[in-house]
Amino acid sequence: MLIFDLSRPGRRNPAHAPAAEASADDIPPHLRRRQPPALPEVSELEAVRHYTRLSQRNFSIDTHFYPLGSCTMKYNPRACNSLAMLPGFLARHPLAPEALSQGFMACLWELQEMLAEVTGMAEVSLTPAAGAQGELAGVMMIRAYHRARGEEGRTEMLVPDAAHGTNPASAVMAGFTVREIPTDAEGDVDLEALRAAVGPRTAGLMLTNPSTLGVFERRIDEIARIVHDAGGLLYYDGANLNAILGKVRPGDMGFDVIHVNLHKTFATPHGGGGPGAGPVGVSARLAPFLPVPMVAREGERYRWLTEVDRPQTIGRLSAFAGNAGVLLRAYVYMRLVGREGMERIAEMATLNANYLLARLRAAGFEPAFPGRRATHEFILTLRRFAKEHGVTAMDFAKRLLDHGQHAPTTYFPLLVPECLLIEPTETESREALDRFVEAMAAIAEEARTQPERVREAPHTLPVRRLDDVRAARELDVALAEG
Amino acid sequence: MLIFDLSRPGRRNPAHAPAAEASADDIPPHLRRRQPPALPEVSELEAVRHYTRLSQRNFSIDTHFYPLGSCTMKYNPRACNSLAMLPGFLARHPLAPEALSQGFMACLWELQEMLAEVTGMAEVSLTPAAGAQGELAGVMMIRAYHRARGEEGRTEMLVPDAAHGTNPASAVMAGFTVREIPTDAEGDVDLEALRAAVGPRTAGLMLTNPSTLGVFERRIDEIARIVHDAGGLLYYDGANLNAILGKVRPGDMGFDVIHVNLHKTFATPHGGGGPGAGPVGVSARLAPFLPVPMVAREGERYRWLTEVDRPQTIGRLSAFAGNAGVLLRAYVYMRLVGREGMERIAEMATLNANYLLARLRAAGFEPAFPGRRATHEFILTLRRFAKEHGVTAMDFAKRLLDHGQHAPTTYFPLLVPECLLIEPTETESREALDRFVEAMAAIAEEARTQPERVREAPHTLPVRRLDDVRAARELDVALAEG
Amino acid sequence: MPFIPHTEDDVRAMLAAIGVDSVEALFEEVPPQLRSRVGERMPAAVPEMEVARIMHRRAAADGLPVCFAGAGAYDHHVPAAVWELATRGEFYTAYTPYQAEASQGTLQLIYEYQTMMARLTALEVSNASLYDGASALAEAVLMAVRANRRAGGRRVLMPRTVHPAYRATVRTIVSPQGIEVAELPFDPATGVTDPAAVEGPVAAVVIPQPNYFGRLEEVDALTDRAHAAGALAVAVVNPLSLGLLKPPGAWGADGVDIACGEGQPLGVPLSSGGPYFGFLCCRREHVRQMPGRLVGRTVDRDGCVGFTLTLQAREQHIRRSKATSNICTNQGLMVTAATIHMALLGPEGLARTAAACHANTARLAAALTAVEGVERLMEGPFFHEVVLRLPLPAREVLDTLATYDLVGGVALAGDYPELGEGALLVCATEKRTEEEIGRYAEHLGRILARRAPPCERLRPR
Amino acid sequence: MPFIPHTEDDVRAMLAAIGVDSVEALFEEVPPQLRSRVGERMPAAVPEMEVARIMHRRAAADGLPVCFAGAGAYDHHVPAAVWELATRGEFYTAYTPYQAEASQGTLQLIYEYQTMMARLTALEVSNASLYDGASALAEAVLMAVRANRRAGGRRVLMPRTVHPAYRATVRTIVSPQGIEVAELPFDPATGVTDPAAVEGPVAAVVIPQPNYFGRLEEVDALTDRAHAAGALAVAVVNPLSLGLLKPPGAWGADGVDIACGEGQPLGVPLSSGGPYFGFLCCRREHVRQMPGRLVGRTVDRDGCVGFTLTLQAREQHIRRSKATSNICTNQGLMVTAATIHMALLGPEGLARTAAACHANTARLAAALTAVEGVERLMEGPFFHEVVLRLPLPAREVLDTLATYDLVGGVALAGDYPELGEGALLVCATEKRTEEEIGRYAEHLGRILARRAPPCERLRPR
Repeated sequence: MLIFDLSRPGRRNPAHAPAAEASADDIPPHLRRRQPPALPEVSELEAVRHYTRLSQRNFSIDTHFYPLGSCTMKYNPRACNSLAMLPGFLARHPLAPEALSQGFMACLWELQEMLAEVTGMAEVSLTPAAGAQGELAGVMMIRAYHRARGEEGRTEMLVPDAAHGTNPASAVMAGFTVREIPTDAEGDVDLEALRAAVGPRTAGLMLTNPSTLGVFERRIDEIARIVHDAGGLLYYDGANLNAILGKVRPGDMGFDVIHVNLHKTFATPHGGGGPGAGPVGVSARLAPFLPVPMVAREGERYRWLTEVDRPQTIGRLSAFAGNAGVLLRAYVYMRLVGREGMERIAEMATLNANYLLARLRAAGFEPAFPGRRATHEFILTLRRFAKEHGVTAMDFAKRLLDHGQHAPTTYFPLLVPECLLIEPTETESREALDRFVEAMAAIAEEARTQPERVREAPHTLPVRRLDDVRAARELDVALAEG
Repeated sequence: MLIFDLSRPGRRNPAHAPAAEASADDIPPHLRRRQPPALPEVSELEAVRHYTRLSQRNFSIDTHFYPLGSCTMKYNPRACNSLAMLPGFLARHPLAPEALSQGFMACLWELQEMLAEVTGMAEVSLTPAAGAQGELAGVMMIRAYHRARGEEGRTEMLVPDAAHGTNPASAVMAGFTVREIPTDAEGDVDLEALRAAVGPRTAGLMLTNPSTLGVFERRIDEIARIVHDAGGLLYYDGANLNAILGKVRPGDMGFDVIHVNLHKTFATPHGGGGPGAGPVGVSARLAPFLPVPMVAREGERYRWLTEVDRPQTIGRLSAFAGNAGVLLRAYVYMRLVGREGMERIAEMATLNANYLLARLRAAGFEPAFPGRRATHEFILTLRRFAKEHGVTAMDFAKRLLDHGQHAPTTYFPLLVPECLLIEPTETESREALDRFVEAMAAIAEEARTQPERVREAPHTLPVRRLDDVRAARELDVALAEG
Repeated sequence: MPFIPHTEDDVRAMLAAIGVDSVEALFEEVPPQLRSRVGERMPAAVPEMEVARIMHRRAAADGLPVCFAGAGAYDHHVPAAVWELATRGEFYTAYTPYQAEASQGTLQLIYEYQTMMARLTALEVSNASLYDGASALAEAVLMAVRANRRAGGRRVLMPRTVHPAYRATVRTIVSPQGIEVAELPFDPATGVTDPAAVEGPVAAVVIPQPNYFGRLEEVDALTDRAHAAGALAVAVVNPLSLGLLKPPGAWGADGVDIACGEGQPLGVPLSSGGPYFGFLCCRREHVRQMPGRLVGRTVDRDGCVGFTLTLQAREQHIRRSKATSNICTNQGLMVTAATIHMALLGPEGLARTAAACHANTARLAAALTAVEGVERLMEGPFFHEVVLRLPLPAREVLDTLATYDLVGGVALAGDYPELGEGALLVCATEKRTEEEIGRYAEHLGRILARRAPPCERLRPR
Repeated sequence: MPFIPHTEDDVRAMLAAIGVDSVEALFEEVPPQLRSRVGERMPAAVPEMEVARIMHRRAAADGLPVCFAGAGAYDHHVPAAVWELATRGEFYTAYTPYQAEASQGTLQLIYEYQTMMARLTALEVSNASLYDGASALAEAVLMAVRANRRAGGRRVLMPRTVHPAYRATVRTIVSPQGIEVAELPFDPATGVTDPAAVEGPVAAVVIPQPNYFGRLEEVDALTDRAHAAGALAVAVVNPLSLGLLKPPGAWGADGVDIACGEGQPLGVPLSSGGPYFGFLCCRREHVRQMPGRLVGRTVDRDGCVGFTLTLQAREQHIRRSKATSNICTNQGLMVTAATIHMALLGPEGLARTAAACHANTARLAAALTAVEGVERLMEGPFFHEVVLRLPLPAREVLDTLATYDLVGGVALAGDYPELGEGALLVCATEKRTEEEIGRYAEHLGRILARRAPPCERLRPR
């Protein structure tokens, strides 16, 4: 039932309308609306009941194990939410004078410092609203850097074929052409291909390390040397930062730019698709180009840094200072976890992934990179199930839902056939991992004995498998009026 | 799965323990605990996930229609919760100096005033923690009143046989003996029996009006006269106040004492069984006996009234000032609804009940009092279904759960066979009532055609019908250790 | 009208279905001479925006003072997760779980709560909660008198070291039933009850631990003396203290019979004194005398485990005038919070919190008694709360401290004139910092020295 | 360690299952010379209690000033129910609904949102949100250029009456793609754009309503001129205003092609500027050029209605470098809030709120221009925001007002030097009271008269 189905003309919530009838007669008639917009007219109880019940039709971290590779679905501490939503923070206008903003700005400044420390970067700007916007800011800084040095000819961004789709998309948005670099059989960047690709057109290389294949790029030193020697810069996609927190810092690996997904590594909520936050950190030579605003500390006072202070900035990415509320949540999380906790996160995330891999292997599943150590995530390929039983990775994914387990990431990275990318995160217990193994083993058995049952999954959710083709073909993205 | 099943020795939540190890070595060993208590040891995520999922195993107003007679399960506005939980209110110590309490006390004083107004009473004390405690306070004031006048012989409390169980129980706790007054065939108090019962031992009469039979006691004037003439006082059980808000005030009907269930009429949450709040209001002659503390206003300042100010008080009912947070929620609710809203509540609650009754009658159900106008609730008797199909009121109740409708109150009042006491409240829409009628009609049809299906209900809930006999016989009220 | 969904069309159609022509006609059975309207003491409706403004202003007006008061209500850390979960609609707006199949969430939670409380107190049975600590003690006394009807008569011993408001509440509630509450004195030098003062015949002996002064009573001896006198032993305890202190079920040779107390330290914010919750635990043999709700584990018709309210025959809605108590509502939502709170803290978190409170109070006592003229009033071991003597009336000092946004404790002279006007009960929970303790000592020093205050006060007096 | 469940036993057993003897061994593929530790700029862990203290203190330090600033972020009433529901774990901690069957809650809600936004703007399609209003405008410009590639080239007209930060964001985001953003001037006397200035060839014309100054543009003429020039018309609107103002889909003869804007007025608190959400709506013919997620209604294998992400082939995770945008994350939680907010307000609530804001701002303008030396700067109709000229530099006046806990508006001179140092943009939403407006006028009068301030300021300057 849609909220519109509950609507009745004239149903009202007077508690949410100003008491006095106000006039807007001074607005000329030709600029006014003729018909009120057909929004739902429901009582507060109906709305509360409708959206409470809708919420119950979701899986979420708070209800289910969520081993979604590359997404770092870890526990989102509730303190981060309640403290970021204190009245004083919610009420602050983004353009309030600095004198009325020192508490908020102190949090931002400290967050800049903490992120710079854990990434090994010189400076951090918090303004990008999400990972992809952080990427865009990052590659735009690379562009601005080369231009500032008169190297307008560096127009090519190198991207491994295993990269997240946002990498090439961001590079294109920043005006680069994209050149793909292949991956070798062990999951590392093909160094020969890289050497062949670099040159005077090279602006930089975008890399995730550990890569999206769930392995650590072992020759990162060599890669950095090749790219830097060719005059390019190294971009670090922070999507997998959780794997190496406190163990090795992107700055120490030679990266010049990094974006950090606060909604992954630093536990801010995914919210059903956002908001995230994608702060960018840079080495000293790129600092002049960071997007504004940023926060500076001068003695005991904090002040905003704008275009005036940073004339070479790539500019603004949103109307105000990015997703402030997300930043506050990450700030709380980082304070709770602290210096030592950072390292422990990487350790236990890696332990969980390797344990889960070991147990799934023992249960007969095939790793995509059997010779490699898993990082915080790993890939299984189900090609044998697909071939022998006609049961695909998608079928496994859907059947897992029936077992009360969210599906891993499927069909990504694209270069591994029938793959599941599995990331348990450090916040899951060993028992939770064991239950996942049991479910996978049960589905494998079912695939052999009753493959139809798996192919037709899910069976126990609010809906059965949905017709995506019809959704795209008979596009229905808004309820017709009337 | 119990939270204890998730427990593992040594699992910790250091975010919730003070950082520094503190010593308590000065406490003598013979006064110290030897073994730590076997509380669960789980991670924060495990606890959040466990209790989130448990919550989903409940019906609640926020998810279901709840036509529970005599319980007034109306919408609990979320503003009442969020405003009562502002940091300044949560942080206030109950014994904080008055100088640091004026904001809180202003709310209480205004709530006293508002409750006095809507009940037609002279003064109100907010301290009783629930309806039953309000009743106890009420009958104790009646006792204190008679004693203050030297009438120790008034030891008998009259209670109609249809009364809530708390009425006689409270009277006994206050040291009275209870004498039941029968109800006549039309649902009114049997006046002859009342006349016969009153006398010099009469302390008072406890009455709910409208009564628990869902009808208005039409001869309340006469009842008041009989009791008062005999030297007794009239107690008003506020459980059904929602029916008459703004239409007729208990004080105007001649009642001397009233308790109000804020968690019914004034929309504070039931919370799975409490907390409630049961303020008591009294006419002027009983005012000296009100329980303390209360709030007085003197000029612009508020101050506490205690035993010092009210030497004849019946005393204290709890350590501090009752369920303050519930009082704040009711305060917010009453301000939102306002003077005119009070009357509208009674009107729409009554309209909903009469509409539902009319439609259920049309669907073939039998009202317990067919000649009477329903108030905010009404009673059906399912004796015909029990007799003809072996399907009881309890079976109907359980089968309603399968239809996503909470069951009405069953088997209360005790004097109507196979009864359902149905109270829709004013916050439910006509469509919600129609869906209930459809469900009832469907069950009636099923009772005729597949009675087993009804008798074995529920079928779609987390558990099927539970074995209450075994629960009482093989009493298991705490998990054994180890 | 807020929260009322009815449109004019709805009202018309519904009246037609009923067969009347106006809403007013539905009130035809109400005698006209009784009809009235709500008057001016009830203000007109205001929108949520306006109520929010009022409440924000009032909450801010009462501020966030630093709290050194205890006396039965303690400023503990409550994990954010506790109330984010407890206020979920499915907990917050559910009714009493009479329809068990539709209430397994609440019922299982209460079963977990009962288990936790039984383990904390080392007794076998816990009910599903009562209103608060004071009324729980009253119910415990009534229960003990019922359970011990033959042996003990209707006399109960109550140490004066029990919280004064608890004693007042017990008086209010039990006196109409002809129960005599005899008070046991304490030694002002030590602030504890002499076990030798316990003498029969008596139905029950109340034993507080820690007592109102924060002092630790000799609970083993008191329990044994109570039993020797034919009485039931009724413990009244701070549940947080049970992370460290011997549980009532292990006091003396046989343990107490009943334990009760205030649940507020287990995840309930101070919030002006309520809603809190009373807990009540007992030995299994007394379960049928227990007031209040009780959840049992059972099976459904398929043999699957489920939970249900049980032994309802004790309760007023079944037994009416013969019930164990008139209690109906419990404090379900607070129990929800407390259960989540205990699950998050675990045994170690509870013990560490208790130890930190205790150590902080020791630090506070040291800092304040370093101020000239301030001294500890009662010798001997304590838990997380101590009595000091100030050289000025405590009430006045507290009023002055309030102007610096400090709640400095609770003055005792009103309830215990024998302790003198200077007697002050103070407490520093795990939340109090060195800096806050230092600030208190500094202000106290200045006040006692009657030095000029700093340039401006935070609040007008 | 917080939020990590592993006991020592767990770690041992898990290492054994892996077949290594230490956690360190799991990092064997990381070159040793790169290993490092986190240093001192990252502080040690503190418990939640301590972080809570810090955050409470900082939030209180920034206070709850009375807000007369707008400029793209508005202090509206948000019903309590909105965030009590939006922060339910099932919404708050869910991932992007790629697994549709396990995400019907979020997916249906987004479908409802898309419907509401389409109705509000009178266009056919809405996406599932973008980051904020400014970046949504940038995406709208990119989209328009793509959709109008043949006719329009890469030139876009942007009135200077568009929010300066929006223009800056558009510049940042679109300039690398070689798109030329040409600015259209405004008449300082009226503060609006002259439709005659719109001339082709041009790919798109941006049309703000109300504009940054609160002034109402002649949107019909602008839209028609844009279309006449072969351009797509891109509206940037305040969604709350659409309760009263003509929706972009109805502007001019044919309506605009794309509408976007800042969703914050629909239930999102001010919260320092984010997270907010950008909305983006368009005519159906442009849907394949739309960036961001889109939810469609479909059926499952039993024919039952369900919801799923659709047209994913536009997106980066499928199309990579050829995607319509690099955008991945949207602002799902804010959309959740906005959807609930719109459901609670309904059409009448939205219209009444818009009217109340407008009337309040008129009252504010009257009160402030009654102060000597203050005048309105731009003639003509406005919506809920106006520009005033002060006889002193606005920036200085605002700093002084801040000491009285007033956010007095936004100074314009930095972005619009031509308006003079005294130009001030003010706004009074439906939350502002007569008393607050009066207080502002009083303080302003005193400041401008350079009279002595009242005895003490709330805050040090």
